[in-house]
Amino acid sequence: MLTIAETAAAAVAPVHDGACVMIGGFGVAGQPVELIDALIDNGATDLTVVSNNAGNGDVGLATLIQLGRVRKIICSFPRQSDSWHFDEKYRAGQIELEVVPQGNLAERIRAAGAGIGAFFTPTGYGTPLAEGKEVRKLDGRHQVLEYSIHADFSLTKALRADRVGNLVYRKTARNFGPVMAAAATHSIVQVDEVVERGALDPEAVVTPGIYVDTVVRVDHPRQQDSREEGAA
Amino acid sequence: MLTIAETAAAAVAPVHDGACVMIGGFGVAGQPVELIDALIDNGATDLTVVSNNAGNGDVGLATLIQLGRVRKIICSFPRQSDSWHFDEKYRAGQIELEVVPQGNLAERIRAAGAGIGAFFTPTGYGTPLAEGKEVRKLDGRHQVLEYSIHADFSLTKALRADRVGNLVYRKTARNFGPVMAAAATHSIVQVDEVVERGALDPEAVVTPGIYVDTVVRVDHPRQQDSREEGAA
Amino acid sequence: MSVPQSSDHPLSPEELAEVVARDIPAGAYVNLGIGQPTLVSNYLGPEDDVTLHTENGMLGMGGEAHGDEVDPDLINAGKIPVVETEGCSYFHHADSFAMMRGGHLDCCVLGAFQVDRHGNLANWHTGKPDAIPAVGGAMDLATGAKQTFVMMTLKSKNGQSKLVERCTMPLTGVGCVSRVYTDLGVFVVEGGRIVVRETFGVGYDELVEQLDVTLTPGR
Amino acid sequence: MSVPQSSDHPLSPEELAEVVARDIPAGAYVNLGIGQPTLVSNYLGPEDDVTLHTENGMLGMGGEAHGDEVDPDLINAGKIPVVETEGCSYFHHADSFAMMRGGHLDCCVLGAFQVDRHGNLANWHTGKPDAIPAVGGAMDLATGAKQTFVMMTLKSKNGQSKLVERCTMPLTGVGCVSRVYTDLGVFVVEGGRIVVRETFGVGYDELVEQLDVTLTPGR
Repeated sequence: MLTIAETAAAAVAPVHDGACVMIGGFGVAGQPVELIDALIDNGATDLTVVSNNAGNGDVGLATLIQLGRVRKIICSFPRQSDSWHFDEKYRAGQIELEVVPQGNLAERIRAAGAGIGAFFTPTGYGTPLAEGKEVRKLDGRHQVLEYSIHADFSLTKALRADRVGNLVYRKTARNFGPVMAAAATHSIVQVDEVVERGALDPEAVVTPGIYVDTVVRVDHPRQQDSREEGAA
Repeated sequence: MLTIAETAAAAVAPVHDGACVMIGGFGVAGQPVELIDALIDNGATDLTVVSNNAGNGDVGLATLIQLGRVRKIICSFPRQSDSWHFDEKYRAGQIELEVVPQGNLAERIRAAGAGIGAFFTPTGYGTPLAEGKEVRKLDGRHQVLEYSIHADFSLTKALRADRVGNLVYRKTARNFGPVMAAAATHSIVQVDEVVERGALDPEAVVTPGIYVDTVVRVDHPRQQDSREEGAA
Repeated sequence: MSVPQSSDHPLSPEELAEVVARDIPAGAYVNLGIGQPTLVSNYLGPEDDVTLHTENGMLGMGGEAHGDEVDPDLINAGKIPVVETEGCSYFHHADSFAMMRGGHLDCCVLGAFQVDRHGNLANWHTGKPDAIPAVGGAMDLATGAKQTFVMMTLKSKNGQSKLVERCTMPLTGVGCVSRVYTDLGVFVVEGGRIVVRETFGVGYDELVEQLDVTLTPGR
Repeated sequence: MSVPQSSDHPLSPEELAEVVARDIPAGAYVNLGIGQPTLVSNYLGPEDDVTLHTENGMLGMGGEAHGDEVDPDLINAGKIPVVETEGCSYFHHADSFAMMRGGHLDCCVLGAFQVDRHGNLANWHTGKPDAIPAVGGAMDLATGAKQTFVMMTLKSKNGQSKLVERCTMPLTGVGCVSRVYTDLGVFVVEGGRIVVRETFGVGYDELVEQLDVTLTPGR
């Protein structure tokens, strides 16, 4: 049943030490900045983070890593020009890294929400990222076995929620939001606006409310410019 | 590149003997009645049909089966009170049947469109429908390996297409449409209306045009009441 | 450890549906199977805030449509025309089953031919050699929901118990059933035992005598 | 079997982008990788009816946004603000990669560190022991599209050929590259051979001498 939290702090209060936390966003688009800030304040440590990147500059996820609160990160593109906090921890052996092709990452997250334990897919075959993994030839192609990625919590951002938790997103800020909300036991979503039940077109709902546990309205969400370059 | 066909007959003209054809619809909702009728007239035989049901009464898919044009059917619910043509062919050993749990059917079709060769899922474990299949314990549950289902053609129905093939559906008539369009090499869609490029809200497009090969407008589509009962 | 007899008569399907409805927690997401389980929706009020899922692609399904409300594009899994509720949403078949299979539904209510003390369910196939198999969404439902409730008459038409030591008919799902609601009583399936929670129109001892399956008295 | 020299000078990135653009069939769905491949979009006109995909969830992506058009919620895979085109659509990351991985894109154009005569591609990792690995969508793109074109300078900064007998850097994809567009020529990779289609600013024989990889003259 949906909880509409009063503050971002209240929304992330259940996140506990040792939790696996998915964090939405691709670049600045869809990044739940206020929820990440609240997670920094929350104090939970020994976290496993699933996110496309490993943080930029001195803000958000980068800060969480700098503070030593992230034990492991599962992502597709950790290394960027301003990922210095991650780089430092990684080179010091203080953070575990699992690099996953972006499509495998998205699909493994989707699988967790959809009751798929593992799947065979061609991406990564013959590359270092498939080393040691099971391979099978299907439909005439070599395919690699990839496992679902569940999380205890997901922090994502949407444009609008109604009172039963249905969500719509905005443009490319949709990115990982829908699959992460479905893959987490407890999904936490920041939205620009909460509207009445029935105010969203049922044909255009992207994330049905069943996937949403906590919604918090953030009035003037910030967009944290990450100044990334050459990053996918 | 999208073809907008003048008639249902022209739309299904490429369907050839021996083809695997997916047919959308769940009950009357989303059933591409005019495309199926055109397929009957088209004459293609030795077909493999992938559909939720195996036809009802003396119309549509039931007729196709009655005419002996279907070699094999892959579906979740073949047997209904008025599936007499299928029943007769099946008991006479004149049609091959693969019964698939409805969720596995939908997911196997989705997998074909998504570049997934096979996946593990709990549905069906320990039942006759998983006999002889590979089983693995994942996430603490026994899961069965299921393979993707590709098709040469799909016949589905949508509410509206724009000039680049983007589709929106109507209510529960959406059902198998989006996954079948993506799983077929050549997808053929009947729509009530074709609108201009830009007339559909990009946030609400359900099937992006990349999945659509042929669209045909059917002015006053019929809804073939199938009088089914107790059927899922 | 005495089992309450909650009614002086066996429950009608409607009465039983009300019992099931009372056991569904407020705010739950629920799928009601075709047939008898559909009746449960008649006893769920707005105050229960229960959201119904139909596997053909809708969350927030309303009641049966009548008259002008009937829309052939808006049907439930039993292919009966239904109506929308405020806050409903539509999605395609794979997304709909992903919702079910991913364990997001709190509960589904299904009919059954047999349930055994291991929670195994048989409800899709009589096992007769000439029967044409047809499974629909039964296996996905049985396996996917967080809890699977069965709603059925306790005995078959020829008087045999449908609660059994071990299912003889082809299974729908393994160890999936947690509760069984019948005209003669409510049963909790746990740890390989069938615990009788309450009886209707029959005493516990009498029920034990009538059935050829081991029962355990519950609280 | 003489290889045409199509230009008297090595092509600039812009000139090369135009050559690539001419080879993309009308009506195609295309993903342009980050960096040099992005330039290709400047040479695709409305008459080409090419639809651009960006893996962060959009089909029908337009050009770079300027001034008031800039919207932080509308970016491409390189995180550059872009604009919409008429008929565009949005979808989530898994659906977007499903589109790519399911073989629905006609073509993707990628940069590369190395390509070998088996069509193997290395473009994500230099293989240096201290490099932090970061792959992004490169492997999905290389493997998913119906055709993978590579666009790169033929030689690395220290003058070594990036077309090689066998990739020495960690692979991105196996046997996935079908064509290689470089400042010095266009190469077709087929059947374990590198066929030279045309050269720019250098003759075929001279090119053969410069490169430490077996070339085959094309039509």
